[in-house]
This record gives sequence, C-alpha cells and structure tokens, in this order.
Amino acid sequence: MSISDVAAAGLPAALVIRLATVTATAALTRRAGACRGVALGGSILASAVTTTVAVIVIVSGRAIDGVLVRHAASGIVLSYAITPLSAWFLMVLGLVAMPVALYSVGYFAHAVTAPRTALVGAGLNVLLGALEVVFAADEVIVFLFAWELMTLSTAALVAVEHESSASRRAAYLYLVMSHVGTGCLVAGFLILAAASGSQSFPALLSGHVVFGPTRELLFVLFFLGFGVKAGVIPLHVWLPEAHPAAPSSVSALMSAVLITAGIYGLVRVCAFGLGVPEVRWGLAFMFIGTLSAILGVLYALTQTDIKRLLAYSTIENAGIIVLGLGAGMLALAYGHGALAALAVAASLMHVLNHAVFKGLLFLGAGSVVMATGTREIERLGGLLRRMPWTGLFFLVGAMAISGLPLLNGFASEWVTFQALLLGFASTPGLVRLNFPLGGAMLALTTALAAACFVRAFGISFLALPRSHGAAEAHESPAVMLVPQAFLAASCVALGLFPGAVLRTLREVTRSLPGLQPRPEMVRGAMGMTSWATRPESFDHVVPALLGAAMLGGLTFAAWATVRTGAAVRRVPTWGCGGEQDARTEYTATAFSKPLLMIFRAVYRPTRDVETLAEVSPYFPQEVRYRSAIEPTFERYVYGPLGRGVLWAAGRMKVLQAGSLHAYLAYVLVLGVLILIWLGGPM
Amino acid sequence: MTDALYTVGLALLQSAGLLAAAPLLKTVIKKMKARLQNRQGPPILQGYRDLSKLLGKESVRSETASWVYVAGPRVYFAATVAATTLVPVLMAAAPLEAAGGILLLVGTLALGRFALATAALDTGSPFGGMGASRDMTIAALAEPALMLGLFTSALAAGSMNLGVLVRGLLQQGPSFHPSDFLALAGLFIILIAETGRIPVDNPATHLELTMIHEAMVLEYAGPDLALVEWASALKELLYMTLLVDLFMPAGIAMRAAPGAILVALLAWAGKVFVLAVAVTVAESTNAKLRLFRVPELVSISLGLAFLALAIRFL
Amino acid sequence: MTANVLILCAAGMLVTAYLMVGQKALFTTIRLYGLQSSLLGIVAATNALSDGRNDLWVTAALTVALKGLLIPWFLMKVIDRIGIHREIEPFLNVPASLLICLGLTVVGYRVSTGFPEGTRGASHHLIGVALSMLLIGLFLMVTRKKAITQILALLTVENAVFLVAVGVTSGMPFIVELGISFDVILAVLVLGVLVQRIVGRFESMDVSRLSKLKG
Amino acid sequence: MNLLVWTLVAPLVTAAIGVVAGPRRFREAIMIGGLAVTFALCLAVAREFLGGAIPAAFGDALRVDGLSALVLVLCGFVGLLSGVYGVGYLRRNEARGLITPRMRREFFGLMPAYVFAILFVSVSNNLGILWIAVELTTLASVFLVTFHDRDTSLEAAWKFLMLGSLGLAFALLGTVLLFASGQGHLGEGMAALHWTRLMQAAPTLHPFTLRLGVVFALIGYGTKAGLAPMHTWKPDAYGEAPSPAGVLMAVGMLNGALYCVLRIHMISSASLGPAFSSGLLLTLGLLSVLVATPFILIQWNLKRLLAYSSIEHVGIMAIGFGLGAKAGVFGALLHMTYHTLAKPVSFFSAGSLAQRYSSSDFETIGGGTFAGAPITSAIFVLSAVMITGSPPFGLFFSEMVILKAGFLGAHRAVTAVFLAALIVLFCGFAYQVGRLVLGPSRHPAAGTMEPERIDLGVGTALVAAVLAIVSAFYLPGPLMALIRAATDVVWGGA
Repeated sequence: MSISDVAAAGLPAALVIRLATVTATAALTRRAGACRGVALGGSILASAVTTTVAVIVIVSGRAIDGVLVRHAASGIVLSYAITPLSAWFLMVLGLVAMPVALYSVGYFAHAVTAPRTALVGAGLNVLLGALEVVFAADEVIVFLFAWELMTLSTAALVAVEHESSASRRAAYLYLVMSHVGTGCLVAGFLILAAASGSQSFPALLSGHVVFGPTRELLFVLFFLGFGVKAGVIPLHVWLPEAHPAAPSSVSALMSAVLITAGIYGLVRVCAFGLGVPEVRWGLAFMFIGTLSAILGVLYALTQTDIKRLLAYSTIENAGIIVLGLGAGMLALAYGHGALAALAVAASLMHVLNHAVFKGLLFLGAGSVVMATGTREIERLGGLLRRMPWTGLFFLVGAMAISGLPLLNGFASEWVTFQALLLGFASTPGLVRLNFPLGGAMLALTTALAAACFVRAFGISFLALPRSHGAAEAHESPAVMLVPQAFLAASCVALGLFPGAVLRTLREVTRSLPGLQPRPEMVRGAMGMTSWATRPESFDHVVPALLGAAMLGGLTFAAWATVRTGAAVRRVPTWGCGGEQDARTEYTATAFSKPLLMIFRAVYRPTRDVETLAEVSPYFPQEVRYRSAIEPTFERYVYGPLGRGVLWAAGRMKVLQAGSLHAYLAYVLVLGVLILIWLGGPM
Repeated sequence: MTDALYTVGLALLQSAGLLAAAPLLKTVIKKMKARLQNRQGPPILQGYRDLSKLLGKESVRSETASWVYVAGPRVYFAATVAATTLVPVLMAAAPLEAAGGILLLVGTLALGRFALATAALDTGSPFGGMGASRDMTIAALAEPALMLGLFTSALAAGSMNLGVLVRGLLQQGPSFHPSDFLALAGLFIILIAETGRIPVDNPATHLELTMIHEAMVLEYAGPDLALVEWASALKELLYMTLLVDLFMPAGIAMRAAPGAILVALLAWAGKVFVLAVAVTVAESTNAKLRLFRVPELVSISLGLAFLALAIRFL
Repeated sequence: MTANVLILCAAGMLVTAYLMVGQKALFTTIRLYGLQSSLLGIVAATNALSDGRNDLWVTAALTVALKGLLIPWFLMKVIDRIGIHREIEPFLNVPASLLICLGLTVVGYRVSTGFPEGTRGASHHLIGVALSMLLIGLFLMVTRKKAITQILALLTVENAVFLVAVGVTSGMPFIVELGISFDVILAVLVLGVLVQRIVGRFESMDVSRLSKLKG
Repeated sequence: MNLLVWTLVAPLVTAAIGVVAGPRRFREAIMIGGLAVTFALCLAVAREFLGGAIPAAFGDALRVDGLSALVLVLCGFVGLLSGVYGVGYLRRNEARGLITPRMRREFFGLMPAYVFAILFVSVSNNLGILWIAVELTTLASVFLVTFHDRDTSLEAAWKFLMLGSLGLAFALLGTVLLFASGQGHLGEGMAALHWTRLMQAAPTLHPFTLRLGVVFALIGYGTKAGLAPMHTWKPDAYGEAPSPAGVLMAVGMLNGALYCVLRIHMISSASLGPAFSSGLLLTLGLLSVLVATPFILIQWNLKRLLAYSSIEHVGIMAIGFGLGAKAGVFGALLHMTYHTLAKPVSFFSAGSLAQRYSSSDFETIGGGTFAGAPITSAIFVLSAVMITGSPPFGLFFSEMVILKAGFLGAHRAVTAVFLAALIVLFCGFAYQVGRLVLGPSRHPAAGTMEPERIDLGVGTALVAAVLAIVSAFYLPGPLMALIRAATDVVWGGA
C-alpha cells in the first residue's frame, strides 16, 4: 500500500469524518458543550487529513483521483481529482480552517447561544466539506452540487443571528447573488458539456471545446459566476454585508477561503479552461482587478465597523489576485509562458498570503468584539494594554496586509510587481502601458492599505479607551490566542522564506497548460527572484537579509539612546491646555477625512452638521456631525435592478385578479389562437 | 566567508557614513535658506549639537502610551538605516544589493513610516492623530508617482536592483533622453513630498494646523525625538542619493580603488549639494500648499513619470 | 337525405346558441338549451336510423330525456327555490357579443374545412357547427355573470362536444357513452348544489362577486 | 377478480365505510387501514408488472404498463401519507372544535374516494374510461375544497369546478376527435378507444383530425394538471382545501393528469411525429414556469405559495417531456418521483404551521415561526430547500438531468430561459421562507402558545421528510426499474 493509495483514500475519509461529525452534532443538539467539542474536533481532524493529502499531491506533483459516490437515481457518478492546483487551494483551506476551528472552540462558547451551537457547528463542517469538494471536483454535477451546498451552508451561517434584520438581509442578498452566479455557472458548464459531450473536467476544460462567440459568451458567464464568489467589484455588494454578519470565526473562513473558491474557478476555467485566453480577457481581468483593489481599499478606509473594514479589504485583495491573474492571461495571450507562470504564481501566492493574514485579522477582530461587545472602531481604543497578545497579533496582521517587508503580504505583492514590469518589457504596442499603470495602481493600493490599517490598529488598540466596553475588555483565553499566534507566525515565516512558497508554486504552475516556469524564478528558500531577458536577473529579494540589517539599526538605536541612570519620566499627554481624555482623541472618521475629501469623486460624501445651541449659535451646547458615503453600486446598479424585478412581478398580479371570467377568457383566447394556428386543410 | 565579512563591513561603513552626513545636510539646507532670507542661519554643526543634546536628555513619555510608542522611532530609525544599505553611494554596488532592489527599498521606507504613524496615535493627543493621518495620506498619494518614476529608469537599465541598475546606466554612458528629465522632475516633487519640505509640508513650523510631520512627532522628546530627527535627515539624504544614482550616475566608482572612491565621494557630495540647493530654492520660492492642493502637485509628478515612461518606450 | 337532416339539426343548434347569446330572459335561455339538446337527440336518432345502430337509439333517448327535459327542469327548480332576479346581466352588450360570436363561427368553420368528408359528407359541417358552438359556449361562460347562466354555457359546450360524438363518429362505444352521460348529470347536480350554497351564502348568484382570492 | 381490481375496490370500500357514521377512532382506523391496504395492493400490482406480467382487467380497459405502474405506486404512496396526515389534521381541528359531523362524513368519505379516482385514472387504458375517471376526481375533490365552508372556499370551489368542467369538455372533444381520426381502422365497441389500439393504428390515423384532437385533449387534461394558462384554479383550490386534500391534488391529481397528457402525447408522437405535441408541451411548460415565477416573488399566502410551486413543477415536467430527448423524459419522470416525495413534506409542514397560527397568511402569521414552532419550521425550511431544487436533494438531480438534456438538445434558448426562471424562483422562495421562518415573531398569541409537540400530523411530516432525504441518495431498485420502464414506455411511444 503506497503513500499515494493512502492519499487517494484521504478525501473520501475526510468527507466521511465531516458527515459523521454533522450527524453527531445534530444528535447532540441539546448539549452545547459536547456538541461544540465534537463539531470542531471533527472539523480539525478532517482538515488535517485533506491538508496532508494536498501536501502529498503538491510534493509528489502527481494528481490523485477517485470516485466519491454514484447517484444511482440520475445515473450520475460523482468523481474527484486533486490536481496540484486543487491541492494548492486545499492546502490554503486547511491552513486556515484548522486554526479557525480551534479558535471557535473558545469563541462559540461566548458568541453562539447554546441552542444554535449545533446549527453553527454542523454548518461549519458542511461549508468546509463543500469547499473541499469544490476544489477537488472533477466533474460538472459534483462541482455544482458542492458549489450550491457551499452557498446554502454559508447563507445559513450568515443568518444565524436571524433576529437582526441586518443579518437576514445580508443572508438573503448573499443567497440571491450567489444563486444568480450559480445560474451562470450551470449554463456555462452545461453548454461546455453539450459541446464536449462529456461531463468530466479534463474533457470539458481541455481548452479546445468551444470557439468563436460561444467562447466569449462562456467567458462572460463564468466570469460572472465565479466573480460573485470572488467578490470582485462590481459583483461585490453581498460581501461587506455577509462577512460581518456571520460569527467572526466564520467570517474569517468566508474572507480567507470562501472567496478563494471564486478565484479557483477563475483560474481553473476562465484562465486555463477555455483555451489560450484572448488579449481582451487579460485586459478585462487586469481592469477589474485594479478597480476592485482601489475601490475596495478606499471603501475599507472609511469604514468604522471593524469587520466591514476587513470585508472591504478582502475585496481589495481579491482585486490584487485577479490583477496578477489578468497579467498572466495577457502574457499567455502573447505566448510568454514563463512570464505567465510568474504572474499566475504571484496571484496564487497572494491567495495563500491573504488567507493567512485575513484569517488572522478576522480572528483578532472576533476577540475584540467578544471582549468589548462592539464592532465600532470609534468606541474602541486602549486595547493593547488590556489584550496585549491579541493586539500584537493584530498588529502583525495589519503590517502583513499593508505589504511591508519581512511579512508575507510584501512577498506576493513583490512578485506581482515583478510580473507587471516584465509584462511591460515583453508585450507589444499600447497594451503594454497597462502594466505600469496597473503597477502604479497597485502601489497606490498598498499605500492606502497601510493608511487603512494604521487607522484600524491605532484607533482600536492604542491610546485611551473610548467606551466602557473597551475599558472593561479582557484578554481572550489561550485556546483563542494560540491559533492567532500560529497565523501570525505563518505571516512572518512566509514573509521571511518566500522562496519556499514560490518553489512550491513552480510545481503547481508547471501543471497548468501553457505555463513554463523558469527555474531561476526561485532563488533559495530565503528569497526569490524573477528574471529578465538579459542574463542578469531582473530583481530578487531576500527579506531575511533586510531583517538582519534592521537588527543592526535597532541595536545602534538602542546603543545611542541608552544612558546610564537616566530615568524615563511618565507625564500626561499634553491636551492643548485642556485636560486630555478619550473625547479629545483623534477619531477614525477624522483620520480618514483627508482621503475622503481627496477621493470625493469616488465617495460622494454627504455630511450634515447640526448645532444645538440655547443662548446663541456662537455658544453651541452640542454639535452633531453625521457623515456618510454614497454606496454607488448598491444605489445605481442593484437597487434599480431589484426594484425593477419586483415592479414587473407586481404588474403580473392582474393575471390572477380573482375574476373567474378572466380565467375562462384565457382558455377561450388560447383555444381560438390554437384553432387559427391549426388553420384549414393542410 | 571573507566576502560576507566584506559585505557586512561595507554595509556598516556606508550606513555609518550616511548617518554621519545626514545632520550636516539638514543644517546646510537650513543655512542656505537663511541666507536667501538674509539671515545668519545656524552654525554648520548645529545639527550634531541638536542631536547630542537630545540624546543627552532624559526621555519623557506619555502615560497613556504603550510599547508601540517606544518602538515607533526605533523601527523608523532602523528601517531607514537598513534602507541605506540598499543604495549605491560611492561604488556602483549597494552593500546589501543581494537583499533586493527598488521595491524592497520603497517597502522598507514604508515600514518605517508605518511604525512612526502608528506610534503617533499612541499618545491619544489629537496632534499625533492629525499628523499620522496627513502623513499617511500624502505618502499614499506619492507612492504611485514614485513607483512610476523608478520603473522608468529601472526599465531603461533592465533591472530593478539598484546596483545592477547603476552599473547598467554607467555602461550605457551618459544618455540625455528627454524622458530622464521628466522622470527626474517627477521624482523631485516626490522627494519634496516625502521629506516634508515646502510646498508640501513645512519643517520649520509648529503651527498646529499646518504641520504634518512635526505634528506626528510632536509628543516625542529626548532620545526618542533624536532618533526621529536623525532618521528623517537620513531619509532625505537617502532620497537625494537615489535621485543621484538614477539620473546622474557619472563619477560613481566602478571598482574599490582609493582614487576612484575619492573622486566618487567628491562627485557624490557635489551632486547632493546641487539637489540641496534645488530643494532650498524650491522651499524659499514657494508658499506652503493647502493639504487639499497637494494631490494636484503629486498628480503632476505622476503625469510626468507616466509621460517619461510613454515617450521612452513607445 | 340523412346529410340534410343532420346539417339542418346542426344549424338549428347553432341558431339556438346564437339566440342564447342574444337572449336576456333566464328561463327562455334554459328552454333554448332544452331545444338545443333535443336537436342533438334528433341527430343521434338520425344516425341510428341511417346506419341501424340500436345503441344510438338509447343515446338519443338519453339525450332527449336528460338534457332536453331533466336538466332544464332541474335548473328551473333551482332558480325557483332560490327565487332570484331573472334577468341576465352580461358584461358585454348584445350586438358586440353577436359580432364576436360571428368571428368565432368563422374560426370554427375554417378549421372544419380540414376534415375528411365522412360517410355522409356532412361531417365537416357538423364539426364546424360544433367548434363554433364550443367557442360560443365558452364565450358565454366568459361574459355571463350569473352562476346558472354559466352552467348553461358550459352545457352548451358539452352539447357541442356531443354533436361531434354522435354526428361525426356515429357514437362512441356504448359503455363510454353511458358513463359520460352519467358523469354529466352528476356534474350538473354538483353544480346545482354548489349554486345553492353560493346563493345561500352571498344572497346572489352573481359569480363576478366571487373575487376575493387574488395574487 | 384480479389484483388490479382489488386495488381500485379497496379505497372505494374505505370511502363507503367512511361515509356511514361510526365512532371517530373506528373511522380513523378504517381510513388509514384502507389506504394502507390500497398502497400495499399498488405495490403488489407494480411487483406483478416488474415480474414481467401486464396486469389488466375488463378486456384491457384497465391495463398497467410501466407508466401506469409508476404513477400507480406514487399515487398510492401519496394517498396513504395524506390519509395518515389527514387523520392527524382532523384531530387537531377536532381539538379546537372546528369539526361538524358533515365535515367528518365528507372527509372520511371523500378522501378515499378521491384516492380511488386518482388510482382509477392511473390504470385506465381506455381513453373514454380515462375521461370518466378524471371527471370523477373533479367531482370527488369539489367538496374537499369547500370543506372549511368559508366564503372563499365556496369561491374557490366554483372556480375549480367551472374551469375543471370546461377542461373536461375540451378533453372529451379531444377524445372524440381521436376516436374520429381512427374511423374505420379501430372498429366499433369498447376496444376502439383503447390507447393500445390507437397506438397500433397510429400510422393510419387521419392527421388533421388527430392534430385537432390532440390539441383539445392536451388543453383539457392540461387544465387538470394546472399548466398555464389553465392553471388559474390552482392557487384558490390549494389555498382553500385542507392540507391533506391539498397534497392529493398537488401530487396525486397532478401525476394523474400528467399521465393523461402523456398518453395523448404518445399517440400524437407515434402518429404525427414527436415535434407536434412536444412543441405544445414545451410551450405550455415554459409558460407555466414563467407564470409561476412572479407570483412566488410577491406571494402573501403560504398555501398559495405551494400552489404556484406546483405549477412551476408541472411546468418543469412538461418541459422535460417536451424536450424531445430520452434524457429529458427520464429526467421528467425522475422529477415526478422526487416531486411526489418532496411535495407532501412542504404541504404537511405548511399545513401544521397554518393550523398552529390558524392562518396561512404571512402577515397574520407574522414571521418568526422558528421561535414558535421549531420542529415544523425546520421541516418546512428543509422541504423548501428540496422543492426549489437545491442540493443535496433529489429534485436538484432531476432538474440537472432535464437542464442537461435541454442544453444538449435543440432547445438551448428555451432551456436558458427556463434556467433563469428557476433562479428567480429560488430567490422568491428564499425570500418568502425567510420572512415566514426567521426574525422575531409578530403573532399576537406568540407568547401564549403552548409548546410544540410532535402529534400525528407533525410526525407524518417528519417521516415524509426522512423518506424524501433518504430517497435523494438512494432510490429502491424496483422504483428505479419502474422509472426506467416508464421512460421506455413514453420514449418508445414518442
């Protein structure tokens, strides 16, 4: 029994575990504690199994396939195949799912009411199982099956606190949008199946199934279908509603891996499933990616609900991923296999990195919400003293997501930059200008992200608490800190040894059609490098070296500032003469005000200031400042759409207005019409 | 092994040298500015005196501040120092060019900025917040222009690694492509913006509503402040050196021969001085812009950089 | 000879249908229906005579007995019992209705031309009449407000169907025939009961008021 | 007398005993027992068929081929379920003192009678008998619609009867014309109207007469099946009928009517080629799905919601049959099976909810039923997931099969529209279920209600749900065999 046989048994085993877990959870509904233990334990176990399988596949570079179930009734055989690409996503999933599950052990105890523990626990397992099947699916029906299951379970998890109309609305919006997406997928896949006469992905996505306009149509269908899940603008509106509504650990999963399901689809089908991409496809991806990145981070900047903020930043990162993918498609379109490999590697690398730090950030946010009872940044503050560990881990996550060196965010953005520059160097005509523009926009995005997370961390964790809840906050239990520590450590590790990741990705990209990863794409585990058309490499980076240099700088600073016998004097912060308290602190709203004003065109901010004065307006008792940004897409795209549909439906009411005579008239008309149609002698 | 030691030594030397030179640059600019305004201006060594004085003081910190407040200046300082090792100064090779190129440099500086801005929020003083907010805003706006400007020369030389880049430029010999001037102009604006000079920021004022960088570090005193000041000065020098490397590399030593180094040193000093003069002139001939006018300035530099790219490669 | 009789009766039935459209008095309408059914009976009888099929005699007898006499009597009894106002208020005025019915007749006849000439060469006329009657009956159902009048219209439709049955196919299999007529009677009874319940409930037979169930 | 006849006699006897007065327990026992026996007999007949025999009676007037066997089993199953649930339903109402002796008599008499009529439909091979049987179903169900004896129920019954009778008149004309189209080839007497006979004579039938006949018959039986635009009686009738009767209509009658439609469809395909009636079915089916969609979006009443969903499903099946592909036919029959398994669950749970809140109006119920009736609500949500064709339940697979057949076949555009409608439908359903089940309860008596307990009604719903879930992954071999046999019958005919 070789290792691959064991691996082949892996996925079914994991699914069986999940199934058993779900059943057990359902059985233990009455006993919340046990229920929690079983659900999360089982989930960790299953994730461990799938992760192992994924790693085996990546290392061995050989795909594993098998049959999950045969659905006798419809004669459908549900088979799976773990290709290196699937394995990559499975690995990312496992890497996040395990810490999240562990975290949930502590989190659910506080945040989820006892009667609903079973629902959440079961939902979590169903969601993870569905995701695993989505990544491993090798056949249309099983893919759609898992895809739908994923949607439904997520919706259930979002609607857990269904007493609040917000989460009901979020769940519904999510359900509707993903269902429309699924519709596009069904159509697309079935057309492919019809064209190829087969249902299995290898045949379907062999790339020479459809041509001409059909191909374009399919590209659009699949882009819509997967784009909704990936949360790219303008298909994103569900995301900032749904992610915050779910329990934080679930939000972590949604942001970290649920969107990667969409990315997976985009890579598997749009980029590599329909044959060599058209130039315009690549351009479309780059455009959408850039748009999502910029708008995502801009919207994130103005949020004061910490989970909404993170959700918007998820949109931003999805944008970065899609940008890289688009560059890859463009390179493919021009036949630069090596460059394409670099770009795709960049985007896949960012999938991993984003999963890690976004998971970390959401877990941190969860702890904060649990400790303070609010998601409103304006009501937080001073948490670093009250929850030092959570604060530290959150800071690491914030720095990682801001693309600062020594952490993983920098690594993948670095590769993306490389891909963009090389793209400029090796594509003809005006098209090439997209690359430096994309680069510039990426730079802007990164810098804005830095601003955004200075704000997010600084306002919520530093200085004085702005509310009673924040003042009373306590550090979370160890079971919730350990997963965060793990993820934070991974941020650092992935940041210091990006080469290891890139080497793995070289194997993955090699398995994709048309990609020819250069060996010199990786240089050692410590760093990574790209290459140029010339012998000397285009650029390379070894973060560890920089780390060393910074250590030097730190020691020097320490040496320079240390003085014998000089005591540190603690004084109150100067409050401009007045006494300094939480109310005079700089608020999050104020922090993002300059950018709000500068990007007025995007935000279309509305503000109203009302002054409550008794004596004269010059001596106000109280000034109320309200400011809001316009939800452009919701207001101008989705609002009218929904209203239109409902209006049309309302119009149809007259058909069933209750008059029997009308009903009879339908039959009369039908009869007459058909008689006329049949006509006289043939 | 030996060359590892060599690298380390070189790195130490270069960073030490730049650290030593940085305060001088600041004072020189102050002095020239004063002269332009018919003032005496500070003595040439004033910068060093300030630093030693500040380092000599006891450190005074806010009660509300946490370790982040302490870490801020140190990380800022360390990042800037580390950045110096990525840039070729006298020799056509950066000591730590094995670590990475332009992107890493920019990232490192961003790291420093992140640390300082975060720390500024730690005291709870409205000034810290205001400064941090504005500083991050301007940095964010400057970033794309900076990148584009750097891309232009990087693509010209075929590498993002500064060492390779400078060597490449030197091999190509002095080229006077119009795009160079456009890119230079663009990056000069960024230099102004990033180093907090008029017309973007006014290093000399502590008028609460106009200051940006100063507001951010308003709460700092003693050694902490010294580190910040020193690092900022270093950063300015660094940017100037970067411009020098990219646009007027002539004179940089190709090999480690004493003579060549000496020449390079003089050349470098001269070029930096020219830039300093330019900065001084810009400072004394312009009025500080309102914060919301800064984007226009930056967008000009963005336009210049993109134009440079376009006319160079199309 | 037979053909002429058949066509004559069919024409007569069509005329009665038209009269029903034009008629405003409830009782007259019911009597018209009786007449119509009797004509149907004659059609059956004629066929029975011409191809000497005895079961058709039974059909004829049944038709005349049930539809010609029993059902009209039953309906009148219902009306008397619930003693409602005996005017018909149609949705559409008479001339317009007649015009539409003419159109329907044209449609029906046009279709009938597609049929093969049966043994007696009358079948396509019968079909034409039947289809026109069917459509007219349906039209009556659409335009009549009173429950009873709707029932009458429905019965007219049924007559049309039976006209095809006996006129064209010279009768369905006997048992089927019986079952069908039995069912029709049952249906009429049920309808009667329902009408009484409705009237008992709403003090009116105007079914256009039955429009609470919407959407 | 053979098994087949007994299968029809059993419910008749049950009905007869049910009508004559007797102690309640006794009647309940009789009804459940009788229907159980009936179902057993149905299974026995199906077994006989699977054994290779063709059960028949009265000179092939009653004949069981694959299609009949499938429909027979499904209808028997639904009959039993609704009988058991009905007893529970009646008990609840008895407890709340809403039941008069008349109601009891009608209920225990008409329910089995209705079952009888439906079974009668599903086994008749003679088109005339078929028509009579369908008429019987109408007559049997009218007074079930008026059961609650409200103004609205009278209204519903009137509309139901008028449209039904009209449809039947059409169907009769269709039958007559079919008969006429075979003049001279079929001969006289009973056998002349046998479906089998017509199929044999198919090539020689007179085309035009046949076309006309097919059209009328399809419209007629389509009315009973509730295909748009003849569907208008459905929401009213379902909304007013007591839930057990509702199930019989929405599943049993629907299957029966579809059975008739299919018989006609087969004759037409055999004689005129598949295109003609397939086209009609496709058109009507698509129309039904499209008509159902907006009303589900804006629905205000729980039971009417289910009615529209059943219009949608009959539309789906019609599309499946109309696609003119074997896969489509198979998918449609599979859909019929799964629909038969899933629909009762939603009717039962919805009925129990409506009873509990003594209304089926969303506003009056006031949402938040999860708080008030967790078990029933959970079952209802489950069933909603089922009947919207979402995984992991059966209707997902059958819809997939149909969609696939559609995209493989010549009707891409139709399938695309169909798919779009399905999506909107899902969204509508999700919205309605959400506002019924989730959120805080706004029902006035929400606080004072006694806690929910599993009585016979809820229990039946639970059992049905379990059956539906299991069936999604495992259909018993014989049932599969029946579906395949039915497919062969329909496809062989088409």
